[in-house]
This record gives sequence, C-alpha cells and structure tokens, in this order.
Amino acid sequence: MDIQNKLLPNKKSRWRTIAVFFIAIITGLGLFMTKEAELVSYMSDDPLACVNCHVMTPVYNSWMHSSHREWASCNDCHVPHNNIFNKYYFKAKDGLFHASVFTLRAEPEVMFMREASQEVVQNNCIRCHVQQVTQVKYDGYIEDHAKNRTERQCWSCHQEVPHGTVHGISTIKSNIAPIPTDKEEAVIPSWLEKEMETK
Amino acid sequence: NRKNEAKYQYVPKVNIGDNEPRNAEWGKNYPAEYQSFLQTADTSFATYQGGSAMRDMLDEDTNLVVLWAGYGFSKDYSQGRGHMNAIKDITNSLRTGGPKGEGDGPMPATCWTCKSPDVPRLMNEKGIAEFYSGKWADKGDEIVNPIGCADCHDSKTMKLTISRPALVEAFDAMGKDINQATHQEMRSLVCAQCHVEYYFDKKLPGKEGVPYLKLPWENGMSVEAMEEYYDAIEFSDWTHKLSRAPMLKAQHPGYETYLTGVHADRGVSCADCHMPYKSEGGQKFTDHHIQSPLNNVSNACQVCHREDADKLKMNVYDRQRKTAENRLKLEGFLVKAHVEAKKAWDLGATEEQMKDILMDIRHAQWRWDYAAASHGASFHSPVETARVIGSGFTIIQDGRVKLARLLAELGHNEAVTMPDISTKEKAQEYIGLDMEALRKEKAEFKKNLVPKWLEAAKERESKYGAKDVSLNN
Amino acid sequence: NRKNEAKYQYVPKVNIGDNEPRNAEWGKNYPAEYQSFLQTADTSFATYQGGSAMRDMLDEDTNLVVLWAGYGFSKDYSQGRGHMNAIKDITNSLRTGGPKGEGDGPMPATCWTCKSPDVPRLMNEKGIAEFYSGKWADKGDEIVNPIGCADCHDSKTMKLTISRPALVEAFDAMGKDINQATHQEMRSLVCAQCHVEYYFDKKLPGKEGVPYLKLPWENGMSVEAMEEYYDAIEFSDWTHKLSRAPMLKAQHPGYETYLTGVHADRGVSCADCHMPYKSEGGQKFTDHHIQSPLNNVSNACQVCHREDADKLKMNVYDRQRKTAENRLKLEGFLVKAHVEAKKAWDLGATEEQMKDILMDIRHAQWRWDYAAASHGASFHSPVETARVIGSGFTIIQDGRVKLARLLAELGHNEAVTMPDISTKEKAQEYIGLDMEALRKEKAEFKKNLVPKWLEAAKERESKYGAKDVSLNN
Ligand code: HEC
Ligand code: HEC
Ligand code: HEC
Ligand code: HEC
Ligand code: HEC
Ligand code: HEC
Ligand code: HEC
Ligand code: HEC
Ligand code: HEC
Ligand code: HEC
Ligand code: HEC
Ligand code: HEC
Ligand code: HEC
Ligand code: HEC
Ligand SMILES: [Ca+2]
Ligand SMILES: [Ca+2]
Repeated sequence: MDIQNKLLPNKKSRWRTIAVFFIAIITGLGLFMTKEAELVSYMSDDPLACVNCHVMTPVYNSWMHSSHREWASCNDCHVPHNNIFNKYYFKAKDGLFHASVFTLRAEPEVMFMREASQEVVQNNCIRCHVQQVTQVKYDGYIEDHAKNRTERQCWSCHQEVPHGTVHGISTIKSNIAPIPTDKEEAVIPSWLEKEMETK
Repeated sequence: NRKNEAKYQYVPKVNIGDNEPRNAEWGKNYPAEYQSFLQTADTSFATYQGGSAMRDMLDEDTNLVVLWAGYGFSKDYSQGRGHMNAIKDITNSLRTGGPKGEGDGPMPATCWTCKSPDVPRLMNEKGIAEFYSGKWADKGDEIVNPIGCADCHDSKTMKLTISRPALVEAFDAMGKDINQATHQEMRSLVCAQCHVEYYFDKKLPGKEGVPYLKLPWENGMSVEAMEEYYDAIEFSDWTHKLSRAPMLKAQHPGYETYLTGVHADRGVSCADCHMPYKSEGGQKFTDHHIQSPLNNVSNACQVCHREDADKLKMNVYDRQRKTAENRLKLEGFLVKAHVEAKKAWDLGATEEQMKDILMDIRHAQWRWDYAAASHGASFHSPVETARVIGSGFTIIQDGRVKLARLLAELGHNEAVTMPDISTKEKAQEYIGLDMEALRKEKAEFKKNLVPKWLEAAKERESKYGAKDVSLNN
Repeated sequence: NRKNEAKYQYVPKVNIGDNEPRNAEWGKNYPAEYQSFLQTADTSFATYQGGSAMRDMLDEDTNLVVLWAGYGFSKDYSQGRGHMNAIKDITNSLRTGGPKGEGDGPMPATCWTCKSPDVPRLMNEKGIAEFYSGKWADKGDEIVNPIGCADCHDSKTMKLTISRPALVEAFDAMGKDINQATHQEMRSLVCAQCHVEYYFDKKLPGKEGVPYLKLPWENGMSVEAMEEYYDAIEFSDWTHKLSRAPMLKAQHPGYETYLTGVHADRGVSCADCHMPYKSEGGQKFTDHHIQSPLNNVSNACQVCHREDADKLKMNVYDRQRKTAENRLKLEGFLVKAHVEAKKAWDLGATEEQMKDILMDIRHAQWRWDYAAASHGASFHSPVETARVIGSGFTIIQDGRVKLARLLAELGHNEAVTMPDISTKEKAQEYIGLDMEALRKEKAEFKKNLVPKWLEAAKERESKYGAKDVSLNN
C-alpha cells in the first residue's frame, strides 16, 4: 500500500462502513444510549466500559479473577489489533449489536461468541503468545503444543483463560462489580471518618 | 438505570444495618458467601507449617518459651486458625489470663481489636480511644461475634471497606491516603487491617495511658525501618526475664512481608489466593472459606499456574523448609545468647558492660521474630525473609562474640551450660512459670465469667431484631 | 518430513571435520550463528554485578584477597566475560603465572579443559589422562581457539553433544546415563560441561599424580553433599596462609545451583535465557551471543514474562542485592576468623586447640564460595543461595565463639586488630604477595612465549585446510 492509500482510505475499504455505523449510533440511538450505556466510556479500553451493561458483569468478574487480569483488558482480546481502523470498525459494529440486543432485552441466558468474534480472539491470543506457540524450541518445553494449537481454538484447552468454565448471566447472584458511574471513592465508612476527626 | 436493577436482581431478605455485627444476618442476603465463611470454623487441615488444625507452637518448638521469657507468649502460643475461631481462641488463650471481672486480668481491651465485627460497632458507639481503654475483660460482654462481614464490607453497597482506624492512621503517618487505594489493593488492604505488625502506644498526646493500637510504619515497613522507629521512641514490649534485654515482639507482619514478594509485585492480592473464585451449582462467588491455599490448590493457584497440584505444594514446602532451616538455627543462637547473658549478670556484669550486648539481642530477636511471626512469609516472600534472617545472624554473632569475651573477663571462659528445655513443661519451669496456677485461673474464668458475658450479649442482641425488607422498604 | 527438509535447505559450503576447532570454518556453513557468536568478544556491557565488561573483582572487593591468601585467586580474579575471551583471559591471568617453557609455571594442563574446542581435538588425539598431564604451558601451542562450535555441536548432525569427559563421568558416578538426557535438558547440559564446581583428583587409581578433572557429585550437588564428599576423601585445594585451615575452593557451581531454582523446576534451560531465538532479516536462529540476558531482555525474558524490561531488570537486581547484602557480611566474618586464627597461632595455640576451629573455617568459607562463585545463582536460585549463606553464618559463628574463648585462654581477651585492607594493593601486601614480580614474569611470558605458541599453532592449522563441499561430496 502506498502512502496515499494509507492516508486517504480506499473507497472500498471499511472506512465507509465505520462512518455509517457511527452515524447510526449517534442518530439512531441518540441520547438514550449515551446515558444508558455510558457511550463515551465504551470507546475506551477500560474494562469498566463493558460492565456498563449488567449482562457483562459475569464475564467481567470472571476476567477479574483470571490469570489475565493484569495483562489483558477486554479489548485486548475482543477487538482486532491488526490495524487501528479495523479496531474501531469492529468496536462500533459490536457496540451496535450489543446495544440493540440489550435494549430489546433479548440477551440470551448463555451467550456465545459469534464466529467473527472467535476469530478475533484467537488472533489476539496468538498476537501475545506468538513466540511461545510458534518457536520450535518450545516443542520440548510444552509437549504437542505445535501440533495441537493449529487445529483448535486456544481456549478449547485453556478453558480457564479468561472466563472460567461456567458461563451464563445468572451465574452471579450478588452483582457487585465496580460501576463506572459510581464516583464515590472513599473506602473508610463515614462513622469512622467522623470518629477519627473527633478523636 | 438497569445496571442498578441488576445489582439487586437477587431478592434481599433483610436490610443490613450499619455495623451489623451478626454474620448470620448478612448471611440471609448472601448465603453462598456466608456458607463458605462458616467453614473457617473447620480445624481439620494441617500442612507442613500451617493449616487450620490446633497446633501448640510452644510444644512443637520449645525454644520459643525461652525466647519469650517474661512475656505472655511464653505461657501459650498456638498456630492461627480460621476466622470463626477468633473469639474462642483469644478467650481460651492463657495469655489473656483469668480475669474475675471488670478491671482485672493481664491484657488491655485493645486485644479485642482484630477479633470481631463488634469492634467497629463499639468504636462507633463509644469512640476509638474509649474502645482501647480499660481491661480486656471490661468488654467481654460486648464482643462475641467472630471476625466477619462488617470487618470488610460496607453493609449498603457491599463494597470493601476499612473498618479499623489503625490502618488508616498508619497510612496518614506515611503521608498516604488510603481512599486512593484501587479495587485490587483493597483486596489486600482489608486483610492488612489485622495481618500486620502492631504495638500499643501508651504515650499518645491527650490519651496518655491508653494502650492505643498503632502500626509502626512511619519510616517504612522493612525490618530495619520499623526497628529504627522503635529505637527512636525507645519502645520495648517487655524486658527479657533472663537476659534483661529490652525486647520487641513482632506480631504477624504478614502484609508488610507480602508486599516484598513477587506475587505482590505482579498485582496478585491476598484475596486471589486465600479467597479465590469458586463455582458451586452454577453459581460463581468469592470463596469466603479463608484458609491455607494448599487446601484448595486448584482454585487458588492453578488459575495462574498450570503445574500439578502436588508440584505447587512442593514449591511451597520447599521454600518453607529452606527458610525454617535457618530460622531454627538463628533461634538456637538467640536462646544461647539469653542464657549466656543471664550467666554474665549472675557473675556480676555491669549495666555498662551489658548495654551493647543487650541491644544486639534485642535487634537480632526482632529480626528473627519478623521472619517467624509473618506466617506465610516464607512463601509470600522467601528472598526477603531469608535476607532478614541473615541480618539476624549477623547481629547475634557480634553479640555472642562480645558475650564470650565478657564471660572470659568475668572468669567463665568456657561454653555456658544450657538448660534442659527438651519439653515445653521443662522450658516453662526453667523460666519460672507456674502453669498449674495459670490453667486454674483460666478454668475458673471460663466457668464463671464467660457464661455471664454470653448471656449479657444475647440479651443485648435480641433487641437488634432483623430488619425484614418487606417491612422496611 | 518438512522439518528435515527445512533443516537442510541451506547449501553447506564446507564439510566440517570431526572435532574441527576453528570456529570460522563452521561459520562458513552457519553464518548467522557464527556472526552472533563473534559478538561474545564484546566487553562493553556492565550490570549491577555481571555483564561482559572487564571487572577486577579483587579491586571491587578486597576481602577476597584475604580469603584466598596462599592461593592463586588472591593474585588475580576477574568477572567472567564472553566466550571469545576465554583464551585471552586465561593467558593474561596472573594465576597462570609466567612460564618460561615446557614443564614450567604454577598451573597444570587441566586448566585448559574449559577454554577451547581444541580440547576435544587433543583429547581425541592423545587420550584423556594424557591431555590432563603436564603443565599448562606444555599445551600452549595446541590450544588457541576460544570456546566454540565443537564444544557443543556434533559436526555432522549439528546436534548438541557432550564433548567433555568430566560431565559424563560425573553422571556415571551418580548412576545416571547422560545419553538419556532429553533435548531440553541438553540445552543446559552443554553448559554444565564447564559451568560447574570441579576439583583435580591426583589420586586416581592408575593415573596417580595426574590432576584429573572431576566433578564432586557422587553424593549429590547440594553444598552439603559436596562438602561431605570432599571431607570423606580429605581433599583440600590449599592450606590457608593465615589461618592454616585446609581450604576448599568452589568454582562456579552454576549448573548445580540453577537446578534448585524455579526456572529449572519449570523446565526453562540455560539456552532459553542466554541463547534466545532471534529474528534477523526474516531468518530465525539461536542467538549465539551468550551473555547477560539483561542485555537482551526482550528476547530472553519477555518471551515468557510480559512485564516491562525495566521491571524485570529490577527483579533481578533486587534478588542480587538482597543476596549480596548477606554474602558480604559473611565474608567479613570469614576475614575476621582467618585473622583471629592467625593471632591464636601467633600466641602459641596448639594443633589440637585449633583443629575444630579450622574445620569451621573450611566449611563456612566453602559455603560462602559456593554461593558467591556460582555467578548467576542469586537470580537463578535466590532461595537456595540464601539458605547456603545462612548455613555459612551458622558455622562461622560457632568457629568465632570458639576462637574468642581460645584467644582469651591465650591471654588475648579483646577484639583482634584487623589489618588495613582498604585497597587491593594493601591487602595483597598484607598476605605477602610480591605483585611486582608476578606482573613482570607475566609480561615476559607474553612477550617471549605466547608469540611462539601462536606461530606454532598457525603452522599446524594451516595444514588442516578447508574441506570444500564441492570437492568432497
Ligand atoms: C485473554 C483474552 C480475553 C479477555 C482479556 C477477555 N475475554 Fe471475553 N472471551 C475470551 C474467550 C477465549 C471467550 C470464549 C470463552 C468460551 O467460549 O469458553 C470469551 C467470551 C466472552 C463472552 C461470551 C460469553 C461467555 O461467557 O463466553 C463475553 C460476553 C466476553 N467474553 C466479554 C468480555 C469482557 C466484557 C471482558 C473484559 C472484562 C473480556 N471478555 C475479557 C477471551 C477474553
Ligand atoms: C449496551 C450493553 C453492553 C455493553 C456496554 C457491552 N456489551 Fe457485550 N453484549 C451485550 C449483550 C446484550 C450481549 C449478548 C448478545 C447475544 O449473544 O445475543 C453481548 C455479547 C457480547 C459478546 C458475545 C457475542 C459476540 O459478539 O461474539 C462479547 C464477546 C461481548 N459482548 C464483549 C463485550 C465487550 C468487550 C464490551 C466492552 C468493550 C462489551 N461487550 C460491552 C451487551 C453489552
Ligand atoms: C494482551 C496480551 C495477551 C492476550 C491477548 C492473551 N494473553 Fe495469555 N498471557 C499474557 C500474559 C502477559 C501472560 C502472563 C505471562 C507471565 O507469566 O508473565 C499470559 C499468560 C497465559 C497463559 C499462562 C497462564 C495460564 O493462565 O495458564 C496461558 C495458557 C495463556 N496466556 C493463554 C492465552 C489464550 C488462550 C489467549 C486468548 C484467549 C490469551 N492468552 C490472550 C498476555 C496475553
Ligand atoms: C490441545 C490443547 C491446546 C491448545 C489447542 C492450545 N494449547 Fe496452549 N498449552 C496446552 C498445554 C497442555 C500447555 C502446557 C501447560 C503446562 O505447562 O502444564 C500449554 C501451554 C501454553 C502456554 C504456556 C503457559 C505457561 O504456563 O507458561 C501458553 C502461553 C499457551 N499454551 C498459549 C496457547 C495459545 C495462544 C494457543 C492458541 C494459538 C494455545 N495455547 C492452544 C494445550 C493447548
Ligand atoms: C500467591 C498466593 C498468596 C498470596 C498472594 C498470599 N498468600 Fe498467604 N499463603 C499462601 C500460601 C501458599 C501459604 C502457606 C500455607 C501453608 O503453609 O499451609 C500462605 C500462608 C498464609 C498464612 C498462614 C496460614 C496458615 O495456615 O498458617 C496467613 C495468615 C496468610 N497467608 C495471610 C495472607 C495475607 C494477609 C496476604 C496478603 C497480605 C496473603 N496471605 C497473600 C499463599 C498466598
Ligand atoms: C492488629 C491486629 C491484632 C491485634 C491488635 C491483636 N491480634 Fe491477636 N491475632 C491477630 C492475627 C492476624 C492473628 C493470626 C496470626 C497468624 O496466625 O498468622 C492473631 C492470632 C491470635 C490468637 C490465636 C493464636 C495464638 O497466638 O494462640 C490469639 C490467642 C490472639 N491473637 C490473642 C491476642 C491478644 C491477647 C492480643 C492483645 C495483646 C491480640 N491478639 C492483639 C491480630 C491481632
Ligand atoms: C478483623 C481482623 C482480621 C481480618 C480483617 C483478617 N484477618 Fe485473618 N486472621 C485474623 C485472626 C485473629 C486470625 C487467627 C484466628 C485464630 O487463630 O483464632 C486469622 C487467621 C487467618 C488465617 C489462618 C487460617 C487457618 O486456617 O489457619 C488466614 C489464612 C488468614 N487469617 C487470612 C486472611 C486474609 C486473606 C484476610 C483478608 C481477605 C484476612 N485474614 C483478614 C484476623 C483478621
Ligand atoms: C476478611 C475479609 C472479608 C470478610 C470477613 C468477609 N468478606 Fe465478603 N468479600 C471479601 C473480599 C476480598 C471479596 C471480593 C471483593 C471484590 O473482589 O470486589 C468479598 C466479596 C463478597 C461479596 C461479593 C460477591 C462475591 O462472592 O464475590 C459478597 C456478597 C460478600 N463478600 C459477602 C460477605 C458476607 C455475607 C460475609 C460474612 C459472612 C463476608 N462477605 C465476610 C472479604 C471479606
Ligand atoms: C493471580 C495469579 C496468581 C496466583 C493466584 C498464584 N500465582 Fe504464583 N505467580 C504468579 C506470577 C505472576 C508469578 C511471577 C512469575 C511470573 O511472572 O511468571 C508467580 C510466581 C510463583 C512462583 C515462583 C516464585 C518463587 O517464589 O520462586 C511460585 C513457586 C508460585 N508462583 C507458586 C504459587 C502457588 C503455590 C500459588 C497458590 C497458593 C500461586 N502461585 C498463586 C501468579 C499467581
Ligand atoms: C531464567 C533465565 C536464566 C536461566 C534459565 C539461566 N540464566 Fe544465567 N543468568 C540469568 C540472569 C538474569 C543473570 C544475571 C546477569 C547479570 O547480572 O547481568 C544470569 C547470570 C549468569 C552468569 C553470570 C553472567 C555475568 O554476566 O556475570 C552465568 C555464567 C550464567 N548466568 C550461566 C548460566 C547457566 C550455565 C545456566 C544453566 C545452567 C543459566 N545461566 C541459566 C538468567 C538465566
Ligand atoms: C570445569 C571447567 C573449568 C576448569 C577446569 C577451569 N575453568 Fe576457568 N572458567 C570456567 C568457567 C565456567 C569460567 C567463567 C566463570 C564465571 O564467570 O561464571 C571460567 C573463568 C576463568 C577465567 C576468567 C575469569 C577470572 O577468573 O579471571 C580465568 C582466567 C580462568 N577461568 C582460568 C582458569 C584456570 C587457571 C584454571 C585451572 C586452575 C581453570 N580456569 C580451570 C571453567 C573452568
Ligand atoms: C567449554 C567450556 C564452556 C562451555 C561449554 C560453556 N561455557 Fe560459558 N564460559 C566459559 C568460560 C571459561 C567463561 C569465561 C570466559 C572469560 O571470562 O574469559 C564463560 C563465560 C560465560 C558467561 C559470561 C559472559 C559475559 O558476557 O559475562 C556466560 C553468561 C556463560 N558463559 C554462559 C554459558 C552458557 C549459557 C553455556 C551453554 C549454552 C555456556 N556458557 C557454555 C566456559 C564455557
Ligand atoms: C556453548 C554452547 C554452544 C556453542 C559454543 C555453539 N553452539 Fe550452536 N547451539 C547451541 C544451542 C544450545 C543451540 C540450540 C539447539 C537446540 O535447541 O536444538 C544451538 C543451535 C545451533 C544451530 C541450529 C540452528 C539454530 O540457530 O538454532 C546451529 C546451526 C549452530 N548452533 C551453529 C553453531 C556454530 C556455527 C557455532 C560456533 C560458531 C556454535 N553453534 C557454537 C549451543 C552452542
Ligand atoms: C521459557 C520461559 C521463561 C523464560 C525465558 C524466563 N522465565 Fe522467568 N519464570 C518462568 C516461569 C515458568 C516461572 C515460575 C513462575 C510460574 O510458574 O509462573 C518464572 C519465574 C520468574 C520469577 C519469579 C521467581 C523469583 O525468583 O521470584 C522472576 C523474577 C522471573 N521469572 C524473571 C525472569 C527474567 C528476568 C528472565 C530473563 C532473564 C526470565 N524470567 C526468563 C518462565 C521463564
Ligand atoms: Ca509488635
Ligand atoms: Ca573446586
């Protein structure tokens, strides 16, 4: 691709589609969505953005307790990272899809990644672990890895990464994941605050 | 909005009041957490050096009796057990003696601080310094619920919360604001309310005489920083009965040592290992059976480590064994030093001649205790623990070489005969404890006073009632 | 299959003969590996306690001079550098002295064993015991190529191979068969040919007098197991000049200590960190620039750890600092013990009185050296290293308390005055070394003998020729 093409997206590229989706979100769902789903935060990489929807709480909590909490946020896995356009295109498309389902209260009890999402995630696993899964020298270190990894999805073996083995929106009863709208910061209860001031 | 809707998608059974001390009340709303919390009462699991089983440490390692001569710990010291046992254990411990009523007994009220959710309730009702005032026995009828929900949770939001002032004050002293703590940090800080080194400050301006609970963190949390702090304020917990050294007692600096380990460095919190996520009947929740993670390797470790459970256990034991090996040797030297110092006094040594030696003993035993009392530390942070033990070796070597020269000067140029401390009984006799008497007064206390406490508490709690949601909302 | 196809898709330029010592010849077929191998000549990288830069250890830490009084290491000891420097460094070291010709000089031929791929060639030509026989200077014209391909590779298959008999014999002695090693184990075992503790056995039945290279692994590889081995055969490397203790020298037990660390436990090999994969111009190959991984964190560590390079470096330094802190303190005590023992002899102590004390010094210094000389160990296995240092503290405390009593008995009941060893020069003077003379004989040797060796070698190698593939295949 030459420089011009890089700067000015090709007509056939996904740029147009992205624009269409942005417009769709803004005009179609408008203020309601903005308020309801904290739209602005949805554009960020903060996992809290995803918990704007309660149906995402189970996956948030399982991620929060997984080996990947410190390394990979939702978007590191669920959004393409091959180029910046693709990233936002995918996010916008996804966002619209999720939002529609959510607004219609059509969310299924147990969700599944759509095929497109699966491909994205698989590619992201590989993106981070490319050395471990492609270097011949790890053949001895991790037996059969080279052979097996090519034919299956990573998480068919690594089931615990990152959402555990139990799925479904009713798997969590007391949903107390942090809420992005919750601005109250104090961890000291007010009675103690008061006591300490008067001491 | 719908987010909040979801938050209460379960039907709360009761409205939990502020500082509700009764865990069972919380349990009505959060049965999975409560059921798992109840399991901390279990005392059947033992590991190489931990677990929930009752283990008499003075019996397992009789050196301890000599090291703590003149101090409560030489009377009785057991392995920590699950949180549900906290009230029972402090009541049964010979350290708290056999008070006959208000104003009696060896221990201050401050001892209750880390044992119950009745503590924040009382502090709220009476005030903090007032809570710390008086004898341990004075508040026996007020504190009956073992460590539980209100110690860590806000009753309205269920958010993690800091209910103990000492930790907040320690952060202040370091110039930090605990309200800035992240969610991840809170998953360790709730534990740091109790699993930390502490002392009783009786000189707090305006509260003179009150044994005010303090964490000595002003200069930092390393063994050196705390030592420096104590030296500067010339604090000592007690004077050793044999060596007459001004001693420091290190109590479970678990959080402080954890922070120096690789897990903390990688953002792993106490709750990640001691309260892992659990699935039961299609439900996921935080396992409130806080215990040795070795009883639960699959949830506690294998989330992050793919090794065999047996291998992971071996990793833990390996680090613990290597640490124990040197810790026990250091202990042996400390026992010798105390006995040698006693010999020197017996032979007429002067204060002046003993001064440096006693400081060496103080500092070396402080380092040993910092490594020994921080129970998980030989796994949480094996390299720092080894460094601390090494520094103890250094100091006690200096001390014992000085002692050898002093003893020679006093006419005793040979190895000092060591007492027979092959059993706990012999060791306790050697340091002059009348265990019979201690056990007797404890038995009487349990027969006479404790039932009264429980009755008074029952009476008091019966007035709290349960705030049924339907009635209140 | 495709894998083998790939392996031989390059066109070999030359046929490499068995035991070809000239690295450049191999380089014709494997230019990427050869080019990276050449970089081990670089000496510009320094870390907290490692790296390839020239560092005079006796200057950085003058205690060492006293600890090794009476032994070659007190003359000269530097940080190890890259493999390309092996021949140069052993030639320049004052330890190998200034031989005037065959049969002269302080060191045996065995010293060459770990310095060059000419060694397997010579062993093949002459026999193993014959190789070890005679003086270091006797083989100077035969050994000129620095550590290289033939030390680790089979010239036909390029498979990793063990070219040194000592390792094979050590496996035999332990009842193990090195041929059973897995591919992953071989990626460490090629290093274990050299990065291991060794001694020269002059009593081998049938080869009496020949300093036969041996690894003391029969009872195991721990510091205790090797000590037990040496004690049982009453071996000592030298008698200390001050204390007259029968000393042991630990030389780089790198492989032994590595095995006790968590990386080895998880199957990570030396090559994983010191020879990571590298991509250059779309080609992937094993980086043969063997060096401190801290010069290459992205390939060496971040393959498995995704932390910041700076954080990973800090992890390494942190462990090294904590280890160094106690290692240096132990060193200080050892210096004192040697000087105090000398004082005791001076005051007329008897062999009988000194016997136990000298054994304590031997054992304590052995432990210190085991921890100190295994250069990477404070990172490779920080917990075991700390354990070993702790055990050194224990033994030297016993020794020094005995010394204090003995000195008091001999009429000297006060601290023994320590010599001024604030610089390397002062320390070397204190132990009675004539450095001027040593430097002079080295200079003459380099001026007169070394050029002759190189000339003879050139002449010899010129006859090997290059076996061009087209001519031979
Ligand atoms: C390390 C990669 C990774 C991260 C980080 C990650 N996910 Fe996932 N996610 C996956 C994989 C893999 C699956 C498929 C799980 C399966 O099918 O077993 C998945 C599945 C899901 C699903 C489908 C429902 C289900 O239970 O399978 C949702 C929704 C989801 N993730 C949301 C999130 C959110 C929200 C976050 C951040 C809080 C997140 N993910 C973080 C990899 C990741
Ligand atoms: C507006 C509410 C809402 C927000 C915000 C939200 N989700 Fe979802 N998400 C949903 C709903 C509803 C579904 C169920 C769709 C279905 O399967 O029918 C869903 C499904 C998913 C799935 C599985 C279906 C698929 O696309 O393959 C993934 C993965 C996922 N969400 C990831 C995320 C991530 C990552 C974020 C944050 C960047 C996020 N979600 C934010 C409501 C939301
Ligand atoms: C943003 C980068 C990133 C992505 C995307 C990612 N990982 Fe990881 N993964 C990491 C890091 C970092 C670690 C921890 C390495 C360490 O120990 O320091 C890790 C650790 C692991 C481990 C070892 C720990 C364990 O849980 O067993 C496995 C297996 C693993 N990842 C598999 C996956 C799979 C499968 C996916 C895709 C579903 C994935 N990773 C996606 C960065 C990532
Ligand atoms: C057929 C099953 C299988 C598949 C598919 C698979 N893995 Fe693995 N993986 C394993 C096994 C088994 C291990 C070794 C775990 C152990 O050390 O016990 C492993 C180990 C790993 C590790 C190293 C973990 C550690 O502890 O250091 C990473 C990273 C990893 N896999 C990532 C991936 C990625 C990324 C994919 C997809 C491209 C993948 N795996 C596909 C079975 C699989
Ligand atoms: C990486 C996992 C991990 C983390 C993080 C961790 N621990 Fe531990 N902890 C362990 C293991 C393993 C043991 C050893 C248990 C045994 O010996 O049976 C242990 C032991 C303990 C013990 C002694 C228990 C007993 O049975 O004797 C206490 C108390 C403790 N930890 C408290 C804490 C506190 C407080 C924190 C945080 C400041 C913490 N731990 C962080 C894994 C962890
Ligand atoms: C800052 C909090 C704190 C204070 C103050 C405190 N404790 Fe504890 N206590 C703990 C913790 C944490 C443990 C568990 C230690 C472990 O096993 O790691 C414990 C364990 C115990 C135990 C059970 C184990 C044993 O030693 O037999 C007793 C009894 C006990 N404490 C009595 C006391 C007494 C008496 C006092 C007052 C002198 C006191 N505690 C003050 C935190 C505290
Ligand atoms: C209110 C004070 C307090 C708080 C908060 C607290 N602990 Fe404890 N903990 C104790 C006391 C006291 C004991 C000893 C009880 C006994 O032996 O009777 C103990 C015992 C333990 C034990 C030993 C259990 C066993 O089975 O051997 C572990 C492990 C432990 N605590 C971990 C934690 C962790 C992790 C947290 C935070 C999530 C925490 N504690 C919070 C006071 C506390
Ligand atoms: C020693 C501290 C401690 C005590 C005592 C404690 N909790 Fe928790 N609790 C935690 C921690 C840590 C979490 C995890 C919070 C997070 O990650 O956001 C938690 C989470 C929870 C949650 C959120 C849902 C879940 O399972 O993750 C509920 C509900 C809860 N606890 C109820 C209780 C009840 C009921 C009690 C008393 C029976 C109790 N807790 C006692 C520390 C404690
Ligand atoms: C939330 C993730 C997590 C949990 C839970 C966890 N670990 Fe780790 N562990 C790590 C990380 C990260 C490291 C650092 C090494 C690395 O970067 O891969 C580590 C390092 C270690 C090491 C090497 C450090 C050393 O001291 O040599 C051991 C051993 C270990 N863990 C054992 C355990 C055991 C046993 C448990 C359970 C009691 C446990 N871990 C729980 C993430 C975790
Ligand atoms: C997990 C990675 C890792 C493994 C495996 C490993 N090393 Fe190291 N090694 C290091 C690091 C990091 C250092 C410290 C370098 C420094 O201080 O600059 C080091 C230091 C060294 C040093 C000192 C180098 C210097 O610059 O001073 C030697 C020699 C060494 N290692 C040899 C070995 C041998 C031989 C093995 C196998 C028996 C091995 N290493 C296994 C990471 C490793
Ligand atoms: C078993 C293999 C082996 C034998 C035999 C051996 N060396 Fe070495 N030598 C090494 C290794 C490995 C290093 C690198 C040590 C390090 O830095 O970790 C080294 C480093 C050196 C160095 C450079 C660093 C320094 O100390 O100044 C010199 C010079 C040296 N050896 C001389 C000798 C002499 C002289 C002898 C005979 C007494 C000898 N070697 C015997 C393996 C060996
Ligand atoms: C034939 C003997 C021999 C073999 C085989 C050998 N080494 Fe060495 N190594 C040495 C000697 C000798 C030195 C010191 C050279 C000097 O200082 O002149 C050294 C130095 C080093 C250094 C220090 C380099 C620096 O830049 O500071 C490292 C790291 C090292 N070796 C690692 C390894 C590893 C990893 C292997 C196996 C893959 C290995 N060595 C195989 C003999 C050997
Ligand atoms: C100190 C040991 C050592 C020395 C010296 C050494 N190698 Fe290697 N070599 C290795 C190791 C280890 C591997 C990795 C083998 C594996 O994993 O199968 C390797 C791999 C190779 C490979 C296989 C392709 C690749 O890059 O992985 C070639 C070709 C090679 N070396 C050539 C050479 C040449 C040419 C020299 C001399 C200039 C040389 N080696 C010197 C240890 C060594
Ligand atoms: C081939 C994989 C691999 C490589 C390469 C590697 N490590 Fe590790 N490292 C591990 C594993 C596996 C553990 C054990 C912890 C665990 O199980 O996650 C570990 C543990 C650690 C720990 C914790 C142990 C301790 O001593 O506290 C540190 C720190 C660490 N590695 C740093 C490094 C550094 C620095 C390098 C590069 C010089 C490196 N590692 C190279 C796999 C590797
Ligand atoms: Ca204290
Ligand atoms: Ca040796």
